[in-house]
This record gives sequence, C-alpha cells and structure tokens, in this order.
Amino acid sequence: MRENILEIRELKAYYKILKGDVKALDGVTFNVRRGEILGVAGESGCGKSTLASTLIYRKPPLKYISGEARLLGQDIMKMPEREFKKLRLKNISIIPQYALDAFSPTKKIKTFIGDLVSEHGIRPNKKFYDKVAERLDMVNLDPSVLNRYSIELSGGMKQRIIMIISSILDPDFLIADEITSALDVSSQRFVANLLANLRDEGIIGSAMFITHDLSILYQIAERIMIMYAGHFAEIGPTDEIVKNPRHPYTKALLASLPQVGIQYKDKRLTGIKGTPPHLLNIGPGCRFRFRCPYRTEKCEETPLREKVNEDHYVSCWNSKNIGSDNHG
Amino acid sequence: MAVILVFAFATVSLAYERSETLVYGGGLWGAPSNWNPLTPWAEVTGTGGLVYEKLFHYYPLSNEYQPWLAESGEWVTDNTYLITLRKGIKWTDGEEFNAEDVKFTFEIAKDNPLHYSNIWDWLTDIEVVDSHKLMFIFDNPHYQEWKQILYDLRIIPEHIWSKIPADELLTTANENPVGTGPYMADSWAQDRMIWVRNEDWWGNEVFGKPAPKNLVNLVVSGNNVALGMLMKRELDLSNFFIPGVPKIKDTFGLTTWYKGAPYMLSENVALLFLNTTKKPLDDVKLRRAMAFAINPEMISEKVFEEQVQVADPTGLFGKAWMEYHSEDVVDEYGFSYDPAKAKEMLEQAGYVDADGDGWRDAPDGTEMRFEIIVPNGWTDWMESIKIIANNLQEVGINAVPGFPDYSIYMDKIQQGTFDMVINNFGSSRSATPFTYWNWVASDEINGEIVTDGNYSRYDDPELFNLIDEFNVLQSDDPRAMEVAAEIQKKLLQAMPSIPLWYNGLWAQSTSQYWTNWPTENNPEGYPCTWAGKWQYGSIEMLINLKPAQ
Amino acid sequence: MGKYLSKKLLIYLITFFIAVTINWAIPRFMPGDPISILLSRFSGLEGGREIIEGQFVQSFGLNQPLLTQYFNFWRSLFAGDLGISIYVFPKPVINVIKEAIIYDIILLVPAIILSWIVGNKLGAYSGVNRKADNIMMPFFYFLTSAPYFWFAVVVAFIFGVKLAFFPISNAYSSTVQPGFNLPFIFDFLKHWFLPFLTLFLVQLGGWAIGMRNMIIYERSSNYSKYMESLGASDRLIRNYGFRNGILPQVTGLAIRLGTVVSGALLTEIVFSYPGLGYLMLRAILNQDYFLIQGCFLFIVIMVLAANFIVDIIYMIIDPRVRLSYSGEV
Amino acid sequence: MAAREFWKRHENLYFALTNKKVLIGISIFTLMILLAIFGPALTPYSYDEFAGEGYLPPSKDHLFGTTLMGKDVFTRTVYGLRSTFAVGFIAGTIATLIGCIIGFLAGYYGKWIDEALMMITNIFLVFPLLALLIILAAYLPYRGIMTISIIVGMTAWPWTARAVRSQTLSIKNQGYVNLSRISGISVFRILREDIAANMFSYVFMVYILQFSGTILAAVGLEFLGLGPTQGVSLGLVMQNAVNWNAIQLGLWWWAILPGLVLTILVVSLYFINTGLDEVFNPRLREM
Repeated sequence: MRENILEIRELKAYYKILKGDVKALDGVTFNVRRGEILGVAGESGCGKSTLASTLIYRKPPLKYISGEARLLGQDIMKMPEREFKKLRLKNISIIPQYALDAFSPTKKIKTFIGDLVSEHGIRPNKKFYDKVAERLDMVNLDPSVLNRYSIELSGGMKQRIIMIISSILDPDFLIADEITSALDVSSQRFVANLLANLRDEGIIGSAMFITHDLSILYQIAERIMIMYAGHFAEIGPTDEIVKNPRHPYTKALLASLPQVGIQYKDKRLTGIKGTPPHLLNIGPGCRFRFRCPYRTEKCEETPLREKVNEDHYVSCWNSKNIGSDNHG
Repeated sequence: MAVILVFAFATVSLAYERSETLVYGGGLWGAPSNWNPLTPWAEVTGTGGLVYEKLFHYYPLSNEYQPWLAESGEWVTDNTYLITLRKGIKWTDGEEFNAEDVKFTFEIAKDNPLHYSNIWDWLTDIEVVDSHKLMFIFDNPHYQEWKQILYDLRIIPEHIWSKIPADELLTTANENPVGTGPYMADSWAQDRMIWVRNEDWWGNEVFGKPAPKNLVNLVVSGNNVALGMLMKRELDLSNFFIPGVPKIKDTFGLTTWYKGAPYMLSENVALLFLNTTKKPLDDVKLRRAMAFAINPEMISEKVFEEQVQVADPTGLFGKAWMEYHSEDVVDEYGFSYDPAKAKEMLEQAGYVDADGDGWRDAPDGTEMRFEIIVPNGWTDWMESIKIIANNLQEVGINAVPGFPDYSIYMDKIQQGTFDMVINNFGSSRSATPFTYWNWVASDEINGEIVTDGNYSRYDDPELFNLIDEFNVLQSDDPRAMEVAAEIQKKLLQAMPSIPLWYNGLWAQSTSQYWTNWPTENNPEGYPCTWAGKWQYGSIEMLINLKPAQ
Repeated sequence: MGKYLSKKLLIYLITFFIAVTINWAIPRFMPGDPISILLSRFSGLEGGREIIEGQFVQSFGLNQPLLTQYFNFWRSLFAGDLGISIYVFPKPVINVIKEAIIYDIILLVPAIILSWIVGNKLGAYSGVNRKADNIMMPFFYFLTSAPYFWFAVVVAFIFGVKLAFFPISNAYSSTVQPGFNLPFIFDFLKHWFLPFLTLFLVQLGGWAIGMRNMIIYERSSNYSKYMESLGASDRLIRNYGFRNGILPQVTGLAIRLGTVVSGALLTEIVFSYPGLGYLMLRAILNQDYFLIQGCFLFIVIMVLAANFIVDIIYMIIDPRVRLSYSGEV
Repeated sequence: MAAREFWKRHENLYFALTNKKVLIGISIFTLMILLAIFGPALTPYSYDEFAGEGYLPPSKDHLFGTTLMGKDVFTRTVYGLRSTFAVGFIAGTIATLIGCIIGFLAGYYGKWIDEALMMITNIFLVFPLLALLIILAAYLPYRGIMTISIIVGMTAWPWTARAVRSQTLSIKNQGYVNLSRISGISVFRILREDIAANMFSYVFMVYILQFSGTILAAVGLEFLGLGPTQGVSLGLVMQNAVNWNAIQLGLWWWAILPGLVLTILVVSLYFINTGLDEVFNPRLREM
C-alpha cells in the first residue's frame, strides 16, 4: 500500500450567505496516494471545484465547517494560514480552472515565476531559470516565452505555462481543476498526458484531476471519485467505476456518455431527468433521490459510506441492488 | 548645494529693506505695462506725479495751489497767462528742464491728436520769454478749464519725445520713463510696480525728501485681498473700498481719514441718471418725485456701513465746489427722502395705478416698468440699486435692478437704451465745479453715442450756455456766483440725474512700518495712490511719513 | 504603438483646431454682436479708441470675407500674435499669458502628481484594510464632492485666518525680491502652499476612491486568487494589484485633467494666485476679450499637452498598448 | 408570502434599500430637496432683504447667521439650493440624454458611426470645459437658469457617452439581443425591450453622477460671476462672501455654510451612486 499524501475525512465546507448556508461540500471522505492521479467527476455544481477551493483557497463566503484534511499527516484545515502558506506550491499546488486568466497582464512570465518562488525563499537565479527552461522544454515551449507578457501568448501556451508554474517546486499534491475544459480536443489530450508525465517524472507526488469529463479520466486516472450535489457518491479504481458502478448517479453519468467522440458542451446530463437540487439550506437525505429511479423511503436519510470492494466505496442505501444488475 | 546657498545669500541683499519701503495698492489693476504720460488712462499710476510732474499741485482740502515745476503763474492780462518755472530742475537723464519742455508739451498736442489737443481751440500761442518764463496767449481763455490743466498736464522732456515718431506717440509703452519727479521706475513684475527714490530730486531741498526709499505698488486683485494684506501688514496703504472696515478698523489697527463715520474723504458723487429721452422719464414731475422716493441714507448705512456720505441735492462737495453752492437754491428746489411726499407728487402728476396691477401707470395710462442697471460684479453698487429699486417700489413705481456685464452697461449708457443707471465716471473732485457740470450736463448729446457725460441726454441749451459761460469767467468774478446758482437751480428743477452719495477716497493704512498718515487731525497730504491724483497731496504724504520705530 | 499614438495625436490636433475655430467664431457669430459692443466700450478713451479700433479692424479683419478672416486668424496665431491686451494695455496677449502660465505649472504639476501618488497609495491601503476603509472613505467622498473654490475658502479660513499659518493671497510677499534666494523661495513656498493644498486634497479623494475600487476589483481577479493559492504574500498580491490598478488611474488622470485645471482656475481666484485662472477672471471683469481668448487657447493647449504626456506614460507602463494588443483609445 | 415574492423578484431593490450608503444618501438628498422646496416658506425673510443686524453668527433667528449687510444666510442658501436643483435636473437630464443617445448609437451600430461619434466624444472629453463655459458665458449678456443649464448640459455628456457605449457593446453581444437582431426586430424595439431594460439601473447611476457633476460645473460658473444674471444661486452666495471679505472678517457662517450644504448634497449623491454600484456589482459588496 502506497503512502497517503492526502487524507480527507468527512470534510464539510459551506458558502455562508445572507440567506443561509449553501452546503456545497457536505461530508466527503477519500485519500490520495503517492504517485496516484485521482479523478474527481460530477456535474457542474456538484462540489468538485468547491472541494478544490476548500483545500487550497478558502475565502468568504466559503467556510470550513468540520471534518479533516491531512496533507502529509498535517491537518490543513486547522492549520494557521501563515503555516499553511509554507506548504503551498511546495507541498500542495493547483492548476486553476481559469488558467488562461491567471496571469497579471503587466508582468512578464519570468517576473511572475520569480516573484512567486521568492515568496518561498527560493532565489530566482540563473540555476533556477535553467530549471524552468528545462521544464518548458518538456512542454515544447521555447525559454524565450519567459520574456513575454501573457497577452502575447496563445491559450494553449498559457495553459502549459501555468502547469509548469504550478508544479515548479515539485509539489507532493497537485489539484488540476478543469484544466481541459477550455481546450480543443488535441490540446486536451496533450495536457492530460502532460499531467501524467509530471507524475511519471516524479515532479509531482500525486494529483487530483477535477473534471466533468469521464472519458479523459478513463485515460489517466488510477481511481475516480464521483460527487453529486456536495455529497460523496462513489470512489474506486477507474476500471471498477466504469465497469461496475454501484451508485445510481455514476451509472446515469456513464450512460449519458456518448459512445463515440466526446460531447461536453452541454454540461447537463441528458440521460437523467431533472436538475440537481438547490443546496441552500438543504436538509438531510440522499441528494440524488429526487432524480433517482431506485429511490426508497430510506433515501430520506443521508446514506452512509460503505465499502463495496477493496478500494471501492459508495454512499447509497441501494448500492447492492444496483451493482448486481450491471454485472455482465 | 553649497553653491546654491552661496548664490542664495549673495542675492539676499537685493531684497528691499521693508522699513524703507512703502507698500500700497488699489490703483494698479494689472501688470505694469505702460508709462506713457500721453495716455494717462493707461499709464501705471504714479507715472504722472512720481515721474512726470505738473506745473502746479492742487490741495483739495484747503483749495490751494502749490507751485510745483512752476514757481508761479498768473493772469497778467485777461488773455495772457505767465508761468515762471523753478530753476535748477533736471530730468533724470541729466538734461536740464526748461521752458522749451513746457512749450513742447503743449505744442505736441497741436500737431498730434492727443487728449488735450482741444486746448488749441482757445489757446493761440506760447511765447518763451526766457529759459524759465513762458507766456500763454489765448483768444478765448477758458479760465476754469485752465485751472485744471495747470495741475493735470504731465510735462514731458522735449529732447526725448521730439524723437518719437508721431504714430508711436500713443502706442509706445515708454518703458524707461524720464521725468523730473521724486521717484524713478525701478523694476516691475506681473504683480507690482517698484519705484525708487530720486535722490537728486529738486524738491528734496524745497519740500523735503520723501521718506520711503522704495515704493512698491502691488496689483491687488480685490478688496478682500487688500483687507487680508492690511491685516498681515503686507500693505501699508490700501485705496480700496473694503466692506467691514468700520467694524474691524480698531481691532486691526487701521487708520482712516476720519476716526468715525464717514471714515473716508469724499472723492466723487454717484448719480442716478434718468433717461430723459424715454417716456415717461421725459416728465420732470416723475423725475423729481423719484428723487424724494430714494433713501440714500439706507444705502450709506447698509451697503457702505456709513463709509460714504449722502450727497447734497446739488451734487457739490469739497471746498472748491462748495464756494459756489447756493443754499437758497437748495432750500427751494432741493429734495430729501420723503416717500409720503413722493407719493403725493406722483398722485398730483397723474401717476396712479390705472389698471389695478399694483403699480402706478403713466398719466396716459401706459404701464411703467423701469430697469436700474449697474455693471455685474460691482458689488457695492449692485446692492445699492437693489435698495433703490425697493424704494421706488414702495411708492408704487415698478423698478427692478439689472446687472448686465460691463460692456452692455456701457453700451446702454452710450446708446441711450437704458432707463436708469448709476454712474460717477466724471464727477471727481477738482478745483472747479465746471468739470462736474461739464460732465453731468455735457452738451455732447447729439452724436451717435454719448460718451462725455449727461447720459440722461437732458437737452437744455440755456443750461449748456450757462456752463460755457462759467468756464470763461474768472473765479473771483461776481457773475460766476450768479451763473453757478443758476446752473444748480436748473439742474434741480429738471432733475435729469439724482445725486445720491459721495463715493469715498477709500484709504486704509497701517502703522507697522510707517506712521504719521494724513488724517482729519493731521491733514497734511492726501492718502491717495490712484492714477492722475498724485498732485492732490500724495507726494506731501510721502514726505511727511515717518518710519515706525 | 504607432497606431495608438497617431490616433491620439489626431484627436488632439482636431481638438486644437476646434478650439481655435471656436475662438474665432464666438465673437463673430454670437447673438448680440459682441464686436460692436466691444468697440463702443472704447469710445470713451480719447486717443486710445482709435488704436483699439484699429486693432479690432485689423485682427478681426472685419472688412474681409469670412474665409479670409479665418485664414488670417490662423496665420497670426502661428506667428504668436494673439492680439494686444486691453486690460494690460498695450502688452501683447501672448506675453501676458506667458508670465501667468508659470504659476499654473508650479501649482498644478506638483498638486496633480503628488495627489495622484498619495491618493493611489491611500486608496490601495483603504482597499485592503477594512478599518482604514471605514474611516477614510467618507472623508474621501467629502473631498471629492467639495467644489474646489469652496474648499479653497475653507482652507483659507482655517489655515490663513484662524490659525494664520499661511498667507491667503498672492504668489509672494510684497517685500521680497523675486529671485533665486532663500527668503524669496521660502516666502514663495508659503504662498504656494494653501492653493497647492486645496488642489492636492480635493483631487486626492477622487484618486483614493478610484484606487480603492480598483484594488478590490483586482483583489478578486483570477491572478490574485492564483497567486494566493500558490502562497504569495498579501504584500506581493497587493503590489501586483496596484500595478494593474494604476493603469485605469492613469487613464483617469487624462480624463480628469480638464476638471483639475478648471478647479485650479477657481482656486487661483480665491487665493489671488496670479496664474491663468486669476488672469482670466481679470480679463472677464475688464472685458478683455483678446485676453480671454488667449487664456482659453492656452488652457486648451496645456490640457492637450498634459494629455499627450499621460498617453506616453500610459504607453510605457501598459504592455498591452505598447505591444498594440489593444486598440482602445 | 406576497412580500417575500416581491423582494425575490426585485432583489436589487431589496439590496438597494438595505444598503447603508444608499439609505444615508437618499435621506440626505431628500432632506435637501425638502429644504429647497419648503425652506423658502419656512424662513420669514426674503433672500435680498435686510433681515437683521449685520455680522450675526448663527442663532435661532438666523440659522446660518447674517451677512455683513444683515441678509439672512439661511434664506439665501435655500433659495440658492432651489436654483442649484433646477440646474442639476435640467443640465443633468440634458447631459444624460445626449450621452445615452450618442453612446448607444456608437455602441449599437459600431463601424464608422462608432469611430466618428467616439472621436467627437474624445474631443469633448479632453476639452477643458470650464474654459469653454467661460468663453460661452462671457459673450452672453443675459443668462437665465435655463441658459446656464443648457450650456453646462451640452458640455458635460462625453464620459456618459463612453460609458453607455461600452455597456451597449457588452449587452449587444449577449445572446438575447443577437437573437432579436437576427429575427429582424426594429432597433427601437430592441432598444426599448432588451437594451434599455438592462441598462436602466446603469443609466440611473449615470444620471446621479451627471446631476452632481453639472451642479458643480454650474456653481463654478456662478462663482466666477457668470451664472444667472438675476436671482440668487449658491455659487453667487459664495462669490458674494468672498467679495465681501467674509473670510477675512471671520464670518465663517457666510463663507462656509452655503458651500457645506452644497458639498453635503453632492456627497449624498455619491453615496447613493456608490451604494447602488455595490448593489449592482456584488464584487464591491464584499468589502
């Protein structure tokens, strides 16, 4: 068993707004292991990006409620910001959803990288920039881009540079938040492979790949976690999830995937009737029950996390029924 | 840095010693730019008086002439005037001053159109008797006008001005004025004119040396600035009308001519001109009724805080003019604030409210509405005409104040399109009431525009003849008294303009640096720095000033 | 880069052209025939009248066709001939203005630059510090709402009359000799201070409010989030935000120059500070139309020149413009 | 509940009315309007009347004291406020209208219309307006509130045009407007139904700023003596105070209070504006 880089236990984080709590992340438990790419999938609004924010960038109105998140054994939820700051970029890092917009328009790339690492006590000297150049080479970029402003770069270039920046200090855990969404198909593959490369080269210790696109995950993730409306739905090895889903939502998600090609423009699941519930002041119970064909009275209670298999967990009162009829 | 400091201290000594400098303001309205004595309306104040001197000075308070460049002057016959000049006077460039210069000054106006060229209508010839004696020969001596010319005309050096081409006489700025006077132009800047004492002035031995080594005449943009500067003792003398002076003069140690009201000497008379070419203002009964309706007392009290005196019905003031003042005429034809009487007069003349709109209408039934105008921005006058309009309204005459811009104001005066207007441009104190009458009842009213006074356009050839007659009478001629009384009577009977109050010789001084200012208890000199008035005693004031300890 | 500048220059040239044309047209086409009113005004001056009339006929070229008048107007303009002042007769208007404009520059340049810098700093601070924000913002709103001349009156009353620390009129004392010497410089600065303070403070509010909003805006931008996620300190993020927030503030400087200059004109009047504003008031009071027009023209030139300088600065600090990635003018 | 439904539908109104800045601003503004409307009725004096002794500091009889001549400063202020409001309403409306029309045309039609209109706008923008106003006013012998309002309004619109243009651009490019355009709906209807509806709040804020901007410009003119040639205005009251030495004589109530009222009025407008800004741009609300 590989070492757990990240251990999440019953993590809850709500958006506190005037009208009440938006329970966007409501009790999620999972681990990320060294050398692993964990895929996180779900519809938009399922809480996957909130998960990313909770882990690395909590700002009002997003508020940590309870649970723990241990990074290399330290609980980063209760850690003072000052100390957590030291972990950023070195131990935990993120490639944000908005990678194309993550540059300050008035700074050269070189200055930007230099300033960021200086904050972690690393002098941006020649040796450092040599390393940066090396990394750039990895992503087929000429070191001259360092002397450019972001406006001079194409979207694909920006995406690659952000990946280099976010991983420049070889973090143990890297969150890749919807990094493929804004790209065309060939770039998507390139970026996904790049993430795998970074892991293979040992530059990053592990990664959490957040996307709504299961087909990409299928290519690079060891394990996949499915979330629904802020709740944990199911986690398991990629093959298990794809071939033997035990949560009705996972099932629906898989069913909605077109067989050939990738169609993600319409984020809504065409295969499932209805829309996800509003999370404002939502009560207990399985959040998928309103759309679930397997709904029972039991579903009025929040389902517990159950072990299905080695490494395969699910939160559904009826998972047993579902698993069986899918075998084959 | 050291270099800068050395340089800085090296130039320090150039600064004027404050204790030897007199700082004043109120007569200079823009950056100094003109020292041409032939264009007195444009010259920097002091050009005439400090640099270019006159034949005589005239002291209005005692009504006496002080021989200046002239040693004496007298009518030797009815039409010859002999002037004897002082000896030993030099122009500041070293040339000697003599009779030729005086002759030149007059004759340049014969050959060129200057503001005093019309003197040659009645002057025939000037004979230089010797280097310091001149004989003026007239065919029709205007005795009264001559009185004024003697102290008004700036004598200029022939050796300089004869070389100036004729077409530049009026346009030259004359930046290096060469005169005979007690001060010389030293330097100037955007906001000041600086004069320096002429140590070789001929008068040093005759009258005494002026006390201030330097005169700094500041361009002070307005009375508020002047007041601030007086409070800070930045100004030694201000010639501004300053609201609030009666209230604070003692607190801030300001000296005015009189300790109490009216604080200031009178300098000119402000009149309300009624346009006699406009119906129904052509009706003398209406005009006279208005004179009784207006309350100048209130204007003096409210607007001027009693810094002005209410005018005599004849408009005359000052020793020279009052010699001709006729009590009898005033008793009979004078007026005073009496709204009841004004109403009665209006009723009798048929000015009643015919249409019931609350305002009196003309006897023929037409509605009356008058506008009283003063230039916009002339704040004291603006307030004054508000009171006048109110006064008239109280007796039922619909009058409103109007504040057009100055150009419109002048335009209306000159074109004769106004109803009523306040003005005082030609009513300044002088040695003879002729100047006043010649302005207030000028006969130059038939041109396209009227510029020489009598804005009412009151046309009375008899009155004009009387004024002309007065001009050619010697002051001691008994006929002069008769003519003068007749003029006053005619003006009061016809009331083309209503004398309201005497604008003051605004002057406030401080005693931080200079003392012994001329006041009612020390009437030596005249605290005035306005252009063209230095001969009234301002030089004497400079001589009498004492540095404060 | 070239495109940006040339487009700007074109606008300035057209503006200048229009300003000159307005200058030419107003006295000719305004209702009420101002020229004849002007002429009549000088009828009282014996001797002077002919000169000024000659000047009018000559400079207005009244007997010529309009188009010729217009071209002549331009010709004399380029010869530096703006006519002769009536109020400071017979000084050429251009000389009168030259002497006054120095004071505007001495007053305006430091006031604009300092208040821009300090205002931006304070605004940036206010944008990140809630406590400071609550205290300072109402004050900034007050400053930016105050009419320049009223604030000048307040400043004059408090510092000039009540506390009597500073003089409230003129550019220097009557008794010092202008020149490069310590007493004069000290005295000059004393007179300069209150009008400067007025311009400085009133503008300050606007800059601070602008910067505060920019900082808040930048703080919530993606790059700030990204930097914070990667452990950048508040200070660094603030610096980045400031650097970007400065850009619209520079543009704002260009937009507000006109207002600031107008404010300076009025402030100069309160303090009788002998710059163009004060000169213009004198010119208005004395109906010196040549001088009014000259002042107007110079104010336009001054504002245009300042705008152009701001444009160049903007070009230097904003790579987007420098690299011609933005056509925004 | 009906009330809740109402607030849900008009969420912005709810936020506006719960925003402290908007509330403070509206309260002060209302107070000023009331003062302008009823003030003249409340005071026993008329603005040019000698209401009492001169030099009186504020008291029960003379809330803002008296001038040097004994005129009631409060009376003058409330009458002046009236004229100020009139100028603000008229000039503000003119400027907003012109700005909106030009900005909309430029933003909606784009191409050369945009180029040309923006050129004009930019020219007006760099023009030192006070100087232009002075030169215009200097040649107008008689000026009423209307004249002043019109010249101020005609020169104050440029920044509004720019702002409205960029708003129009962004709204135009949103789906529903495009849809309307493709379906051949008339420009006027698009303007009314799509764009105007979406820009209403924005234009309202612009109007508030124009209101205060034109007031300040007009007061500046009045202070120069180029305001209305009849009646009383706040700028004139302040000009009088300066000309009659109120500062030097220590009559602070005369020199400062009328301007303070004006400044507070402008501050209240700013408060309303920023408050509304926070309502419409929630990003600023976080602070």
